[in-house]
Amino acid sequence: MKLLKDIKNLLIGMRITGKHLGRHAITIQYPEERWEMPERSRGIVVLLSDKETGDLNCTGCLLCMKACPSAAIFIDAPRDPETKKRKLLTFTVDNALCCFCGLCEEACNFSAIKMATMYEFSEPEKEGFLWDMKKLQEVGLDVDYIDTRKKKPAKKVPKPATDSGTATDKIVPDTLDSDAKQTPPAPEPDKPKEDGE
Amino acid sequence: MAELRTEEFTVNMGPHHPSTHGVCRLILTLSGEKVIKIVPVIGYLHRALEKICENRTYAQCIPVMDRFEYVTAMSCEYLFSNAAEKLAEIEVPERAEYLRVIMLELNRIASHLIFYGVTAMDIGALTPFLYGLREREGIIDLFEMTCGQRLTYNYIRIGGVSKDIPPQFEPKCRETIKTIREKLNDYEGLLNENPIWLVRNKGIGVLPADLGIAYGVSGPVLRASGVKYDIRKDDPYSIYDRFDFEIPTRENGDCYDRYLLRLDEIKQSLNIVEQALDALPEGDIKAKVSPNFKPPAGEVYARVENSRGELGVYIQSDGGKKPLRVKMRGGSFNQLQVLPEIGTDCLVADLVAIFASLDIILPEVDR
Amino acid sequence: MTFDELKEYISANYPDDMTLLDTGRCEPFYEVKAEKLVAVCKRLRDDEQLKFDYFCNLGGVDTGERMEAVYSLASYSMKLRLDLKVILPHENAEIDSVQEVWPAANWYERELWELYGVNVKNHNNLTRFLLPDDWDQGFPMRKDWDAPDFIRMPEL
Amino acid sequence: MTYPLPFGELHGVFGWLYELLESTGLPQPWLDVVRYAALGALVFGVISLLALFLVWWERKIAAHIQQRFGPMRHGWHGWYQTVADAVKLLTKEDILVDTRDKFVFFWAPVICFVAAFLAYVTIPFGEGLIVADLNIGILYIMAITTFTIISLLMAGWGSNNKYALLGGIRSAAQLISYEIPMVASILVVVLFVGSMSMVDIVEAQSGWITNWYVFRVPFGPIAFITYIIAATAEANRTPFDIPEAEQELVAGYNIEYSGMKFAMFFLAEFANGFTVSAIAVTLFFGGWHGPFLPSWVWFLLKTLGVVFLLMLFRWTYPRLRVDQLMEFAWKFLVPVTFANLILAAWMKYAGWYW
Repeated sequence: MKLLKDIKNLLIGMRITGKHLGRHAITIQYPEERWEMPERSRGIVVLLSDKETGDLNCTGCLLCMKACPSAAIFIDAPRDPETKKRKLLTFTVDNALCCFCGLCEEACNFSAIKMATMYEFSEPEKEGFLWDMKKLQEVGLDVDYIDTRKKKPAKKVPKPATDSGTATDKIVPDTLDSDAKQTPPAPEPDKPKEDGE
Repeated sequence: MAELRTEEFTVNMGPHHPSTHGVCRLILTLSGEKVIKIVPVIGYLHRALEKICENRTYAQCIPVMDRFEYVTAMSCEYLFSNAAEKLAEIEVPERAEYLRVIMLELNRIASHLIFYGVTAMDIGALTPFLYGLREREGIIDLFEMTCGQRLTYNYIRIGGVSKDIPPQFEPKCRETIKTIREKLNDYEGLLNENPIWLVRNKGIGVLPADLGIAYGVSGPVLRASGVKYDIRKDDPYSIYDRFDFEIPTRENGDCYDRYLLRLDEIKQSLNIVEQALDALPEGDIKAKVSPNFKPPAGEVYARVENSRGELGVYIQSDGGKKPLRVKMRGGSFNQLQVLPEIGTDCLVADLVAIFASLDIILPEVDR
Repeated sequence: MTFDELKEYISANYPDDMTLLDTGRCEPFYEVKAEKLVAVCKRLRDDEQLKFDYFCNLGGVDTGERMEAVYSLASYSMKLRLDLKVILPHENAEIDSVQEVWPAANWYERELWELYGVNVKNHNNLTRFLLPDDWDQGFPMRKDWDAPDFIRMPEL
Repeated sequence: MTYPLPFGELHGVFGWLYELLESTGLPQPWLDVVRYAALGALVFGVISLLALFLVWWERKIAAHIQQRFGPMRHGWHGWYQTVADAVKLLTKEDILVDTRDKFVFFWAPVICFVAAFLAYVTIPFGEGLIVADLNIGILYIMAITTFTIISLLMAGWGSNNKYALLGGIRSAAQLISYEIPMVASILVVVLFVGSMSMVDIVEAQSGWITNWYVFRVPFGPIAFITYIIAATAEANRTPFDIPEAEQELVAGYNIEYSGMKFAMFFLAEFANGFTVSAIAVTLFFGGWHGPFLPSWVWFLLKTLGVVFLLMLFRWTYPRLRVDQLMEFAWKFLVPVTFANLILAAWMKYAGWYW
């Protein structure tokens, strides 16, 4: 009887594989078809530009550089001795070092750096992974984002207690939310920016 | 007539061998096909993760943790966050804890699905591998939807989780659970009672409970030997004490029991995810943690139950923003250590089956 | 047995062998003298009330001035956790192998020897295993270790 | 003087070619040489094409069982993918191991390929479509396919690689063991036909489908099942693919082969798979017999059906261990096939069956 049971189980196995034979493939033909990446997908690092002026949002505050766990970001932004403001000279990302953790994006308070959903950036040479400011900006031009910057350099507001929901680590004052609320044209920062695919 | 001279010979199984799950090298002494001696040689994947962690701030350590055991990266993240929270005595919001449990359990299922496929492949059935990975894809999609990455999530942070789940997560998650429940029938039909599968796995690589205890084996491998020890129940972390689930155990401790036990665990984990989804409260997802997170000086050993046994981390802090020492402990380390004990005196083919059933993942061993 | 009970039990039964350290916030950390280590471990394992039969982890620590070996123990049946710490000198540190108590310690001790240069006495197989066989650049987990191609994170 | 032409329904085309050849006025021995050379080339072409097709087909079937696409790039659903692969293998560098046994290493793939190739000589692809209708046809095939064992053993030995040696030895043990139940299953049919000629065997199954030996209850189905199990082992396919078990022996006997030498092993393996299926069709499924369609179409359809069965086995089942494989052959298959043979012989003797 064990023999019959074994044969039955062998046939069950064949039935399962045979059943799948008629089904459509779940894979896709990659270069012709692509998955639609979810909005939160962390691909290549890009620099974002202001939608109106076209300038980089980056202020050269070095927060992303400090947050990067693999030292893939290099920024040169010396302080202007007179105005005490930083001037962004170089912003280089070594994509070969990048580990796509998204910490830079979370560290940024100025909507200046983002991990776009792009994932195709292979290069024949290692040097090709070194993206300078221009390239980063170019790639980031058509990346959609929600601007959470302060419109004006606002006065220092004491820490609001209501920093919830968006769990981004912020070093520089947690004033963004409250500030954004005060300036009507800015989009709602509380709205989760990753709504759906 | 002179007697035939026989000779033992040495075979290098690995580092590049299809069934060593990475780059493990086993130096086998064979007599014919029979394995007489096994010497595991590891270190091919040694990336000095512990040294790397010593060089990074606590927040930066978490992406490194993803690389420690990338099949269940969530539990590594959780582990490190948990240890850091213990050091700094941070209270994690309720919702974050629930989200963590959902992710941990989904990741456990994903890991066991890989185990299902890989074990079947090592024993020669190639199709289950694709089936296992197909369902895992659903889970990975959920992760990607939530945190943006498919393998190195960097989702669970010190003090909570990085992002709230998107609105479409819950329906999709329930759908995935339903699919996996359905597909489990296929899995079981393909292998569970298959006579070839039975003869290849039953009674092979028996790990007696006392040997497992002596070698510090934990997780499904030990539970298949009949020791009911699961950190989720016995040393509860997070909010596991709120869920109603069972710790499946098996008696024989052979490859077949280890295989069945993991399928049972998938079912239990599905239950936990469902309960967590039902009870998911509203609220904050992250406690206030400064980016210049500096825990007070001290030390802690935290541990979680992941799909390969106890995953532990020992952190010593000197009060600075970088840990003084991070020592990681993975279940695979001890399971590979016990392999020479249970793998000798069997055939090469059995060794492959045993290796697969221990579910060893080499980055965890080599770190 | 809760942690407080465990602490009481240990202070009652192991007064000379184990000293409670203040550092542990969650589980008790105890200091054990290097020369008493194996005896204490054996007692801990065979103690009917404790049964520390599960060797979780052994990690070396280089604090800069001294070496530490931290043994994390647990008990399968009693569901307990305990950490032992052995403080060693920075140079020429030596420690006894606890392999006879827990065979699981074998590889952990090899690692301790290999990465920290702590000599483990009575170990049956003290050979390289994480590092390449021909490694000659010292003990990489030590704080003062340096090598030409070792790049530290830039300090910012 | 007329020669029997092995072209059956295709007589028109090939007959014309042959008349053209005769008209050149060459002496008879030379004509024979040319004729057999041409036939050899034809068989070679057929076997290569079939093997290429089978490789593609297997990949497609595997892919669809696993819900993938499989090859899709070259032509419609990648139909000439295997041609591209073969060309790639042809042009690849032939990597040689220094410590190989040069003679043995070189000749192993050749013997393997030639053995697979020679077996096609007596396979009746259609009515009259047979190169040589030997009166010991089936015996000849059994004898020729056994050469494969020698070649695999040679490959294992000549590679000077421990995995290859294990693979070669495994294959020798396996093929020799499974030869016995295979022959015993075939003998059941031979016993009833009373001839070993492939054509006679097929002719004996003409008429209704009930004449197929697979439907001669009870010995027919049993013989078929035991045959198909043994044939799977003979063709080195999962669940009996231990000689090249890639998870254990990496690639078994052909671990050190690359380029064209590997391609020869590879094609020979698929050619063998086709051979055993063709024998199964000839013995149990009435060969080329079938209504409406030309005989060779029927033959190919039936054979591909059996090949499909082998593929389904391969992509469903795990692999047996080497000792379990032996145990299965000697403790189960051999007694069953011999009991079946005795049963069939007794029935034949008692006259219960025609």
